[in-house]
Amino acid sequence: MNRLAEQFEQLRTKNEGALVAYLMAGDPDPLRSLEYAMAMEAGGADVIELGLPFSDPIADGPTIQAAGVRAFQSKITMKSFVQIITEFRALSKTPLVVMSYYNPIWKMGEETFLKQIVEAGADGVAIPDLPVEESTNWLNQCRKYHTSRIFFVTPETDDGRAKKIAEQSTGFLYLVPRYGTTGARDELASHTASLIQRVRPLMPAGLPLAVGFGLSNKEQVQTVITAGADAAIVGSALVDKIAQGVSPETLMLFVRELKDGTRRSASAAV
Amino acid sequence: MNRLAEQFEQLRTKNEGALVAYLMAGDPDPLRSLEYAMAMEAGGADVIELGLPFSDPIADGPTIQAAGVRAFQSKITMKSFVQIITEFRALSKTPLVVMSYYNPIWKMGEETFLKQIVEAGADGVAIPDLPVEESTNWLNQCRKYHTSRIFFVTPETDDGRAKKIAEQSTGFLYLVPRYGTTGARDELASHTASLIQRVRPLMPAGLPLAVGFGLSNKEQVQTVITAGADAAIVGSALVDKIAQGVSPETLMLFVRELKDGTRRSASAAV
Amino acid sequence: MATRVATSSNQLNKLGVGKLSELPKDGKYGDFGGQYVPEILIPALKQLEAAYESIKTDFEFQRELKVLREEYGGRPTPLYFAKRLTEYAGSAQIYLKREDLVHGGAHKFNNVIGQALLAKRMGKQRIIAETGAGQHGVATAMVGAMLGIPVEVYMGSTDIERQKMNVYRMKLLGAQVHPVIAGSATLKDAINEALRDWATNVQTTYYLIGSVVGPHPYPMIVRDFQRVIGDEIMGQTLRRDRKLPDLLVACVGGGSNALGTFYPFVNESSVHFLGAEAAGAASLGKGSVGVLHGAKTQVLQDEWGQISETHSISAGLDYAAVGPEHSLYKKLGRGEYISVNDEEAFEGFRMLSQLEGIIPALESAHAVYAGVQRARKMRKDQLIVITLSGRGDKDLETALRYEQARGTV
Amino acid sequence: MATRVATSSNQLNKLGVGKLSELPKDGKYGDFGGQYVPEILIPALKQLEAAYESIKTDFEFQRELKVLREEYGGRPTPLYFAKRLTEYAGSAQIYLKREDLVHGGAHKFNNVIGQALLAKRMGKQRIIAETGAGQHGVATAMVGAMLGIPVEVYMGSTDIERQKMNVYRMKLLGAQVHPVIAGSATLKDAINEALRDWATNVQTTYYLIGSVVGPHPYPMIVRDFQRVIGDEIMGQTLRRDRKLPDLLVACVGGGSNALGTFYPFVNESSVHFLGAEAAGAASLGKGSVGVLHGAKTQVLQDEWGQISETHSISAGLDYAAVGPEHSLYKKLGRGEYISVNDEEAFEGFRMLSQLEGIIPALESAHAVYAGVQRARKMRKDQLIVITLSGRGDKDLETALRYEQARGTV
Ligand SMILES: Cc1ncc(COP(=O)(O)O)c(C=O)c1O
Ligand SMILES: Cc1ncc(COP(=O)(O)O)c(C=O)c1O
Repeated sequence: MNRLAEQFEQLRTKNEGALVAYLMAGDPDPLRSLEYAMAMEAGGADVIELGLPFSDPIADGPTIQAAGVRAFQSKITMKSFVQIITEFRALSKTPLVVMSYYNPIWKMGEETFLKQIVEAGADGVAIPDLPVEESTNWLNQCRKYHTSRIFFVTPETDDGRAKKIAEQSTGFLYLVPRYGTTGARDELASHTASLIQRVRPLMPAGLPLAVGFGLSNKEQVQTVITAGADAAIVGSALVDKIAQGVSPETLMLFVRELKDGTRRSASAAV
Repeated sequence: MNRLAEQFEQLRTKNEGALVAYLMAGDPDPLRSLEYAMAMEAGGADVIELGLPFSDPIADGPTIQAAGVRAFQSKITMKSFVQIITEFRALSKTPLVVMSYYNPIWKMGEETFLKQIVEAGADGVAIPDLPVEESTNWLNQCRKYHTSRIFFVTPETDDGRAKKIAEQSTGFLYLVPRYGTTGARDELASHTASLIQRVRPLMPAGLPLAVGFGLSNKEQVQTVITAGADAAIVGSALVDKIAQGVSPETLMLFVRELKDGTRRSASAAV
Repeated sequence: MATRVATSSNQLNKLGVGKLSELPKDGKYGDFGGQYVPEILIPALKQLEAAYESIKTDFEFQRELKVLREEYGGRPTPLYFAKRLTEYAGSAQIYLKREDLVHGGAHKFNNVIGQALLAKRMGKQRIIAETGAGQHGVATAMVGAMLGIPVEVYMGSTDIERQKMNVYRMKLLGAQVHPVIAGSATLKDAINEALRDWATNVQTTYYLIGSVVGPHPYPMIVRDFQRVIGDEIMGQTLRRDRKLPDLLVACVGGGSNALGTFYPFVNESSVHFLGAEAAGAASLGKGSVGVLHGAKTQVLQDEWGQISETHSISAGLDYAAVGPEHSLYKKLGRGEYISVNDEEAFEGFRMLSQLEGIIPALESAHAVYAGVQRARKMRKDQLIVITLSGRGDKDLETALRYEQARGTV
Repeated sequence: MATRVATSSNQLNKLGVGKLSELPKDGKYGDFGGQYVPEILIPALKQLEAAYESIKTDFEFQRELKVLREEYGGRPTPLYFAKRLTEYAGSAQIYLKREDLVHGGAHKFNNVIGQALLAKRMGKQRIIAETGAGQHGVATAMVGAMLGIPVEVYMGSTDIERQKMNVYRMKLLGAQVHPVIAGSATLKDAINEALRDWATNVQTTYYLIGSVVGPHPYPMIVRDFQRVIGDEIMGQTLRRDRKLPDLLVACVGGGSNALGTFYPFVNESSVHFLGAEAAGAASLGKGSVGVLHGAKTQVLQDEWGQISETHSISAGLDYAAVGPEHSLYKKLGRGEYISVNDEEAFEGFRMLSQLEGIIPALESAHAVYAGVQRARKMRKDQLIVITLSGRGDKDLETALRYEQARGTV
């Protein structure tokens, strides 16, 4: 059992949802992004999602696009990306998932890429522009390297397809409750709960369901967890703070607050 | 017999060619153009050719175009044009020919126009854009007002046509020895003499032949007269002087020099 | 509307002609037309007329013309049913004759290709042309390049300044562009200068006039080369609707696209003609009979016969005279001519862009506006054809400046 | 040259397809193509594919398309024998396929009209598009106006600055233009942004892609709508010369005009294909296999798979990837692809202007240059067709600046 599965298992026993915290590797530079990742972990993030910057991030909104630009300005390379993971893993046992567009992976070779990041300490990979249909080889590699392969389900995905996607997924299933790209929003799509209810029965038993895209505060995290998700993913809201240049400590406090939203017992008290 | 015919008759007895001197009415203003006309007469011009400015002088080169622009700037009107003729006639018996594009004449009415200028003292009219084919009514008016109707013949005009044109002409026939528009040139088209020889036999006996377009100095005047023309017409070279703002006296001296070129006896001495 | 075609045969008989379609007679359209040019050009005009008569029945010439029109020029141009424009006008059916799709972007090509082939046939070594907005100059430069005949274009220096891109187009096509600084330094002056050049080089040079203006035989030649517009419309409407159009609409600068549209229908008294002039250059609407550039015709002039300066947002309509045949149509009531001002033309420009996705030349926009206004007064079963003489790409800068000045963009 | 078409049936069999013409299979062209897009768009792509399959055999749809292509778009476009260009090149006979005469000034229309009708059929209320130079945006805005469907266009802010007139054209046609400031603020980024918009509004919105790029079924749809170019060429050359061309030449940006030209001939092994890429954006010549904008194809990228910024004098070729079907043609040797640099393209631009009186789009000028070079190596009895994808009016300012910088004007 890998770190991701262990983590979800533990949280389940604690009756807590997971907080998945996203940040862009190299934003604002490799060293500081590592510091921010550690701050997230210290703040209580249950999973770190580490973005690999890409020149053409079609699934991302302006916030994460801008983080990618900052990362490129810091001259991040594949080598320093892997190094961030290595350093993180040396300091922490918290599961780490890589979020990358497909082209850098393809370019390096799926296996080479996977081998490097897994050896560095990554536990899973989510590829926003690689649907299951294009993933035959990728799935094999993930199996070979015992890495979680995280796919996406959206409101547009019909039941048959959602089932198929869920069956290919390990680690967790990434449920995008709304249309569009990443980015913090104030309202949470009202249909999130019913979407969770629709998708849950299609999933293999034991596969955690994470909801992401657009969560920006504790209340939203709480809503999502209350609605039945196993995890809430927060990205742009955290990247926003990093863009503002907050200290790792400030970021840590914010993560801590978000994490509060994942406690089911606590949520009942609100 | 009108003034033009008389003048050519007298010159013939003196074995002289005629000098026809052109200027634009109203250049640089009505009063001064009258002074210049008088200076030309005093300098020995045998015929004054007075241009009526026109907005679109297609047969004229830059020099005379510019004279027209100056005349318009002096706000010349049809009334002041007629007045210049009246004043000139009050002071001189030298024949005066009007040079005008057709549209101002048409606009006013051929008869009205002719009546006014004839009453003011003009002796003939040359219209560069009115070929004989379009002249039926015009010819009748000219007959009615005993005014010379001056037509043009060019190197392109074949014998048949030249004959027809000459037959319609009175006062003199205007021979254009070269292609193009008015304007002073240094060389004189070499074929001028042969052109004169070709055209002369086609003309009714007694109709004077005037050569114009491009004559700019005494030598050219002389060449033309020697070649058998009855008159040399100088336009742009005189307008050039006026454009330079020379005094009437200076213009007079220049005309005098040109006039020298018309004396057949003198020409032999050169 | 039916009262508009009031050309009684009496009136025509008085003119001594049986049918309007048989004009010109002796170079004249009734009282209009003629050859008011310096004597030096008269023989050249006669030579041109003779050459033109000879190619009219020359199989080889006509075939070459047809092939080039089709394969180089893109003819026939479509007749397009403007559904949304028709709905917007709300009554008669509006069709557009798509001269905007012709090579070079305007009907000008139809004439230029014909005359340039004629020039070649006559053995001329050089073609000169005048241009206002540059459209005729560009068309001439294009065809000159294609046939390998050197082209020189006279253009007022004011227009050169206003139409930089067309100047560059001509140069790119290998033509020489001569700036004309005389007068108002616009089209009228460019024509003057071209006439002067022609007078100087008449033996070697073909003067390629761009509209149904100038001395005979030009108005006839240009009309005959442009009648392909109307001929095609006739075939297209008959094939499509089994009837002739009720109304033909075209803009009138010199009048070539309008005459090309109207002329084939001139004996069809059920077909009404509507010409749209620019209000600031409405020779037919506000002019009087005069002589300009070799022809007697309606001219904008002052009381002394000096030619007026004109203004129009569309350079191609910015001309103080009009083809003599239009003067006759107007006099006889065979054609109706109305003025469209800059603002209305711009409305036509926007209307067609937004309703049909076709940006018309500002010239053509005058016809669009006039056609839509008229459509409203007609019946739903009636058929209008508006000739779209050209496309608007050349006018974008002008239009943008116009909108900026009005604060609408 | 005959050795160029080395597509052995062995190679094809290995790909598991009988004939190239039957691709795509499962959304793939051999190894290329596919649907590398966010999950949210997958259902929309499937819906699009289904809708597209249904209109392929829908009589009414196909008739409407044909009528609009002809009467609105000006099809068929001529095949023009370029006599002087042929003489200049001195060997094989050069014909030009005149897509420059299509409404809007480029082949882009062929595709846009088809997809816009499809969008209407699918009941979409809104069309979005990306544009680089503005040509595809303008074509989309035109057709949107004509059909009465609102159009919004994404365009890099750098391109907006460079192509002011096309921006104004789009606005005039009633389209909204959204500036994209991300990345290099050019075409690639505009596509990114359009994809994001589509992901957000996928239920109501049709994303109208402008070339044979993007996820399946776009490369197929665009190819099918553009194949009218090659279909017409086939009919025209057969009718005229009773034989097929020996060589087809087209420029390759995304590759739609080239594929539209080539595809109908793909099973005719005697017909050679030559694609001309911009040297500064030669995805086929200098790229490697990658994934961009939803498809696996040849991409210009760095060693880490980051997409490169490209440069070309012609905005329409200034794109880091190419249609997947071209990647396959190149891999199999079915098509030959060469690089033409800015200077050479400009030579093609001038050449065609001065010899034929046709100012080509700078994109098309790449094909002209490549075609003339190749013609020299061929026999006099051989036949080349160069597809002139568009006219050069849109490029005059660029060309003028280029000449000014080099001091040639
Ligand atoms: C597009 C267009 N339409 C109309 C005209 C006016 O000319 P005509 O009245 O001779 O058709 C021009 C002249 O340049 C033009 O370019
Ligand atoms: C005239 C023209 N040609 C070619 C292209 C390149 O596109 P494609 O390769 O898809 O034909 C463009 C793109 O804008 C264009 O405008």
